[in-house]
Amino acid sequence: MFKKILIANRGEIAVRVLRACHEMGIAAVVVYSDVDRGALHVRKADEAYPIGAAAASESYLNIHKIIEVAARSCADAIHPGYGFLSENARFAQACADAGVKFIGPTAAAMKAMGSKTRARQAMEKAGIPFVPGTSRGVESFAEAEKVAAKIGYPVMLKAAAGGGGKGMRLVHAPEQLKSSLDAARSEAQRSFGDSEVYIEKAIVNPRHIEMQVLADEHGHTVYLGERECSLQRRHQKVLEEAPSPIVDPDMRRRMGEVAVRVAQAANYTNAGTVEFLVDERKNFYFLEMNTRLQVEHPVTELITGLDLVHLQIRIAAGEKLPFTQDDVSIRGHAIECRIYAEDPDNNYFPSPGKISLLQEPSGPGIRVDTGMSEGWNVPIDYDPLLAKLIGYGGDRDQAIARLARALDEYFVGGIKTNISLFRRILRDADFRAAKLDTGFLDRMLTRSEKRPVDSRTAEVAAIAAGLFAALATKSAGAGGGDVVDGSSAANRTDSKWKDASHREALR
Amino acid sequence: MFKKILIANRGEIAVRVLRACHEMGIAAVVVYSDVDRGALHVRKADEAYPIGAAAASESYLNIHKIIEVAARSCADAIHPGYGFLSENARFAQACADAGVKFIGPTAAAMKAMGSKTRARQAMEKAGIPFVPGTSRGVESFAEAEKVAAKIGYPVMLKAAAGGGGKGMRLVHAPEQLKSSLDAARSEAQRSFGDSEVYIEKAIVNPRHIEMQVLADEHGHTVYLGERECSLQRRHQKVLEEAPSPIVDPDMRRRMGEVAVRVAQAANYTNAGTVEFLVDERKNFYFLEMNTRLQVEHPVTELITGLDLVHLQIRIAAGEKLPFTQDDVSIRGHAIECRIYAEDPDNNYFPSPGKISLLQEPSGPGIRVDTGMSEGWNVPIDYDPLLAKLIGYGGDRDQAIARLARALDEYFVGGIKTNISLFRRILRDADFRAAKLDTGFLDRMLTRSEKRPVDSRTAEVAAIAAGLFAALATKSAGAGGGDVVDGSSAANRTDSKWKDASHREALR
Amino acid sequence: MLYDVTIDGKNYRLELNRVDGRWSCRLDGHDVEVEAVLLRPDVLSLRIGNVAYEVKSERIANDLQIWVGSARFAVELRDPRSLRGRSRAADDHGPRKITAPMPGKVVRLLVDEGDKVEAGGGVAIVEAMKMQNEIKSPKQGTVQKILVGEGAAVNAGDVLAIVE
Amino acid sequence: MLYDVTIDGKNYRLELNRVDGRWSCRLDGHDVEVEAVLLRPDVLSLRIGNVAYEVKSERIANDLQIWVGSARFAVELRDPRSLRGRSRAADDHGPRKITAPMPGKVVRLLVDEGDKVEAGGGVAIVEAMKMQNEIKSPKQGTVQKILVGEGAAVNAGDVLAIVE
Repeated sequence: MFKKILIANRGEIAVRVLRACHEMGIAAVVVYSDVDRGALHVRKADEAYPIGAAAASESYLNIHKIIEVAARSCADAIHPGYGFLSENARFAQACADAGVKFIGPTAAAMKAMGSKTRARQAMEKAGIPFVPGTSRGVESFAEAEKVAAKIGYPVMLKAAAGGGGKGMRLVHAPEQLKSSLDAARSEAQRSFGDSEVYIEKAIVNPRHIEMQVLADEHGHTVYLGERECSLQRRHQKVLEEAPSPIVDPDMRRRMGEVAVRVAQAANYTNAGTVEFLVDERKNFYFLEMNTRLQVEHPVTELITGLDLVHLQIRIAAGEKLPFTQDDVSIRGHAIECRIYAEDPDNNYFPSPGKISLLQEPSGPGIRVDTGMSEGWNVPIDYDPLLAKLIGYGGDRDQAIARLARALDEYFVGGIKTNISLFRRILRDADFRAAKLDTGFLDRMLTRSEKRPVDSRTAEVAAIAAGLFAALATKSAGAGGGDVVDGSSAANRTDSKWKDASHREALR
Repeated sequence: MFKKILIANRGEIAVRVLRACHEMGIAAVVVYSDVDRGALHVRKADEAYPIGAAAASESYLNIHKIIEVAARSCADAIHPGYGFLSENARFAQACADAGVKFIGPTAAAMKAMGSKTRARQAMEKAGIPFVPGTSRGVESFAEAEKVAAKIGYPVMLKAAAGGGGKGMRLVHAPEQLKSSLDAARSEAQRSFGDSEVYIEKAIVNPRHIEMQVLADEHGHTVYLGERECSLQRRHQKVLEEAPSPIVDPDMRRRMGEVAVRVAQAANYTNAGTVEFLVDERKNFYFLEMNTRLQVEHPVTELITGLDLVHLQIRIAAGEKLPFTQDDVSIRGHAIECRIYAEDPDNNYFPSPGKISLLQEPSGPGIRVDTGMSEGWNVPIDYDPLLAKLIGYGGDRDQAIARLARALDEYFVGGIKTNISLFRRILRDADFRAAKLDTGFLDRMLTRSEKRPVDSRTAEVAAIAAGLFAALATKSAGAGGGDVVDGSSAANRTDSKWKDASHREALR
Repeated sequence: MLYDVTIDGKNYRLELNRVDGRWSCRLDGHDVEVEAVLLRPDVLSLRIGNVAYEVKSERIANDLQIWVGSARFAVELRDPRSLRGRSRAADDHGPRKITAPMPGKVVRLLVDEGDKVEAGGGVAIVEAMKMQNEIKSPKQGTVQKILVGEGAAVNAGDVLAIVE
Repeated sequence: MLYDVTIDGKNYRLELNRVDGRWSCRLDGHDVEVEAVLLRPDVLSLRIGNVAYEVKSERIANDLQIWVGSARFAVELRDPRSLRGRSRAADDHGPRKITAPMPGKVVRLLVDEGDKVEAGGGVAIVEAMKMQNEIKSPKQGTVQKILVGEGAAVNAGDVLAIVE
C-alpha cells in the first residue's frame, strides 16, 4: 500500500480524498494556490506545498509544479480528484514517467474516451447502443442533410471535442440545418480549437442516467448501480440521486452490463462513469464515459455501502477488487444537493466572500462533504461548489424528508448560497413524483414562485433586528448566553400574540 | 398521524426526536429547566415551555408539569426519550389518563418488566433461558446457602429492584456468603427502599449483548439484530457496536426469536431491548428488558437502514409495521462512541462549563447525534453525555478507521471530554481483535499507557503558543485570515527542521 | 430604545426597554411577550409566547439580513432620533449606478457611453468563480458613463456604469 | 517578542520578530521556518517547513492548553522581561490547597480538621453531572483546615481543604 499520497486538487474533493488517506493510514500531501492558504484541505493536511498564483493555469493545472511537489515530498501516488487535471492524459502520462502512481485510468484509456467521435467508433465495434447518428464528424453540408433526413428531425449537432454545452445546436427542421451547422462549427473551433461536429437524433426531454463502474488491474470489472442526474441548470448538475426512480432491477442489470462492456473495450481501470441518455420509453443510449471520480459519487456509496475512494486507492495499489458483482447490492435511496456559492435571488450570480457563521446539519441519514469552514474567505477564482449535502433514507420519501430537515439546519452566513433552491426543489410536486428530465429545473425556475409573505414571521424578524442592535449596544462583543428575558411582560401581552402561538407552531 | 409531539427530555436525544418530528412534518414541543434555556433542543423547537428549576425532580421528572404543558400546547403525543420518565409506568399511565399518546409500551408492559424477579418469573413460564439461580428473593441465609451450593460458586447477589450496580455482590466462596448477603440487602434497602435480593450463577467476564425488538399494536413483533455493549466503565456503557463480532446468523436468529418471545409474553408494544449475558461458550441468558429507546439505537439504524424513532412514532400512531422479519437485513458494521464531558486525565471527573470552540467531524460513514453547540454552557445538573459519534463501514475495520479519523477531527474547546479515551480504545490490540467483555475497559485503564512524549510536537506547541500571544497583541480580536507568514526565512532555516518535514509527515 | 424597522417595504416602530433587568417590547404600539437568549454574536434564540424561533443575522455587502428559521428578510434598521437616517433606495427617475454584485473581472463591456439600453439589457460581463455573469441595467435609458475597462478587477459594490 | 514557554517541565526560549511584514522565529537559538494563518481566534494553521499542523488553543480554569492535531499540551507562557513571572507549582513541602476540579455540590466530607490523610486518600465527595466524585489529597499530612460544609455548592478551583 502507498505511504503517502499527493492530492492534486482543492475544495471538498481534496478534503474527501484526504479523509480516505487518513482512514487508510496514508499521509496526505496537498498543494495550494496563493488564495487557498486558509482552505480546509490545507488545515487538515500532513504536508502542504504552495504552488503559485490563484489562476488555475499557474497552480492546480500546472503539471510541472505538481510533479515537482510529488518528487519533493516523496509521494507514492497522486489522486487528481475531479476537474482540473483529472481527465488530462498528459498528466497521467507525466505521473507514469515520474514513477508516481496516478490514481485513475491509464493515459491510453483516457485518450480513447477523450474524443466523443473516437469513443463512439470504438464502442460501436463493441456493440454498445448509441443515439442514432454519425460516429464521425460530418464532412459537408450535403452529408449532414442526408444523415439528418435518415435519422429524422429533431437532430442534435455536437462538437466532437465538446463539453459543457459548447458547440451544441438543436435542429428542429431541415431549413435550420445550414445555419446551425455553421454556428456549431465555428463555436467548436473557438472553444476547443477543433471544428469537428457530428449529428445525433435529438432525444426530447431525456433523462440523464449514469452507471458507476470499477475495474481493477487484474481484469475484473463491476458496476455499482446508476445515478439519476437529470436535474441540471446551464448544463451543470445540481442534484443527483441513486437509484434512479425509473430504473428497475432488470434495466439496471442491462445498463450495468453495457457499462462494463464499455469499460472493458477501453481496457479501463479504476473508477469510471458511463453516461447514458434515456428516452421516454426507457431506451438508453451511450453518451460518453467520464474517466474520473464523479462529484456525485457519495450517493452510490450510500446505497451500496462501499467507499469508492478507498477502492480507488486499493485498485491503484494493485489490489484485486475485494468483491464480485454478485456481492453488490443496493439498499435505500440517496440524494445529493450541491451547495454552491451563488445567489438564487439574483440570477445565480456567484457569491464569494467571508463566511461569518457556519452551522452544518448532522444526525440520522445526513452526510456533509465540505470544503468550507467558519471564518474562511471563499475565493473568486474557482468554481462555486462549497459542499455537498447528501441525504439517505430507507426509501426516496424518507431521503427527501431528511434532506428537507437538514436544509433547514444548514446556515452559511456572510455569503449567498443556493440552499433555498433545494428547499424549493424538494417541495415541488413533480420532483416528489420523480417526474424528472433535463428540462425540469429550467421549467421550475421560470414558474415564479409566489409564496405568501408571512407577515407574522416578518414581525419576528423586525423584533429580532432590534434585539441584535440593542444587545450590541448593551454589551459589545458579549458573546453567548446573554439573556434578554421579557417573560415578566406576560400579563401585558396582547392577545393577538397569544393566538399566534398555536397557529404558528405548525410550520 | 400526530400533528404535534411533546418531547419530555433534553440533550442529544431531545434533538434526535425533534429531527424525526420535523422529518415527518410534525411540530415539536420541548420543555426545559432554568439552566437549559440556551440548549440546542430549545433552539430547534417549534414551541418551548419552561418547567422549573435545574434539579430534575423539579422539571424533567415532574409528571404533573409535563402533562400540563402537553395540555396547554395541544400535543397529541409525548416522546420520553431515554432516562428521566421513559420507564416510569406512572407517567405512561398519566399520559393515558390525560388522553395524550405515550410513545412507548403500555404502563402494564413496563410494570411487568420493572421488577427483575417478577420479570424472571413471567419469562421462565415462557421458556426463556436464564442464568441459573432463584427467580425470587431468597428468604433466609440458609436458603441462600442451599441455592449457591446447588448452582456452584462463584455466584452473584442482585437486588430485585436494582440497577447501576447497587445492591450487587460477587461471591467467590461459601465463607463470604453471609457478609455479602447482609451487605447487598442493606445497600438494596438504602438505594431502592426494597431489600429483596436474589442469587444467580456468576458469569465471569461475560459479554453484554442486547437485541432490539419492535412491536406494533396489531400483534406483529420483529427483531432488528443485536448490539455488543461490553465496553463499560462503572457499569456505564461507553462504546457500543452492531453487529456483535461473535454473533453469527444462526445465533442472531436464536437470540432474536427469544427476544420476540420475551416481548410477546409481556404484550410489549413499540421499541424495546432485550439484554443478554453471553458466556465464553456463547451461551446466552436473559438479563432484563429495557422498555425504552436505547442511547445506542443508532448503530442498529445504520446496519439495518431503518429509522427507529420514525417507526416508534408510526407504531404509536396505530400504524402496522411496514415490513416483516424477512425484510430485515444487516449490512456493514457500526460503532458508537459516547462523548462525555469528563476528564480522562483526572479520574473521569465531570467537566461542565462553556464550550469556547466546537469542530464536529463529518464526511463518509460519520453520523453525529449531538446536544451541544459552540457558546453553550454545559450545566452541572445532568448526566455528562454531550453527543454520540457513530461510525459506519463496510466491515468492522473500516468502521474503526473512519471513527479514528473522525475523532481526530472532533474538537470541543473550553471543557474536558473523553474523546482521547476513544482514540486509545480504537488503537488497543484486543479491541481490534474484538476480544471484548465487560471487564475490558477496567483492565485497559489500569495499564497506564506510556506513549513516548513527542518532543517535536511539543516544540510546535511552544511556537504556536507564542504565535497566539503575538497575534493577540498585534491585532486584538482580528479574527480569521490573519496571515503570519515567515516563508522568507526559508534560507536561514536550520537543517534539523528540514529533516523533520519528512520524518514527521507520516504521523 | 426606539427603532424604525423596514422589511419588504413595510415599516415597523419597535420599542425595547430594559425594565427590572428584563426587556419589554412594543411593536407598532402592541405589547409583545418576548424572551430571548443571544447564543453567539449572530444567533438569537427567541420565544414569543411559547413559540420558539432561531434567528440569525448576517451582513452581505452592508445589507443586514435576518433569518427567522429558514426565511430570510432584508432589514433596514434606523434610530428615528438619530439625524443620520438612511437614504431610501432611489426610484426609477434620475441617474442609476450599475454596480458589480460580486468581486470578479470585467471580461466584456456590452455598451458604449451614449448607447441606449432597455431595462434588463446587458451592460457588462463579469467573470467570477468560472462563470460569466451578465450585469443588466435596472432601467431603460442612456449610458451616461462607463467607469471600468475590459479586464479590470472589480469588488462587490464597485460602480461599473451610470445609466441616465 | 520574547517568550519563555514551559511544556511538561521543559523550558523553551521563543523569539518572534516582525521583519519586512513577516515573522521570523527562533526557538532556543535555532531559526525555524514557520508560516501560519490564524483561521479563527483559537485556531491556527501552521506550516513548519512543509509539514502542516492545525493548532487549537483553549483555556480551562485559567490553564492554557495547546492542541497540535489531537495531542494536547498544558502550556505556561511568560514574557521574561515582565516582572510578573508566574509562580511555579508548589512542591510537596508546606501546606497544599485541595481544590474542587469542577463545579458541583459537596455531598460528604470524609475527614475532619486534625485528621491524618495519606497521599491519594479521600477528602470530600463532590457531586456533579449525576456522578459522585471523590476528591483526593495530593500528599500525606494533616488536615489543617476545612473550608466548606456538606451541602455547599462549589465552583471549579474553590479551595475545599488545606493539608499540611
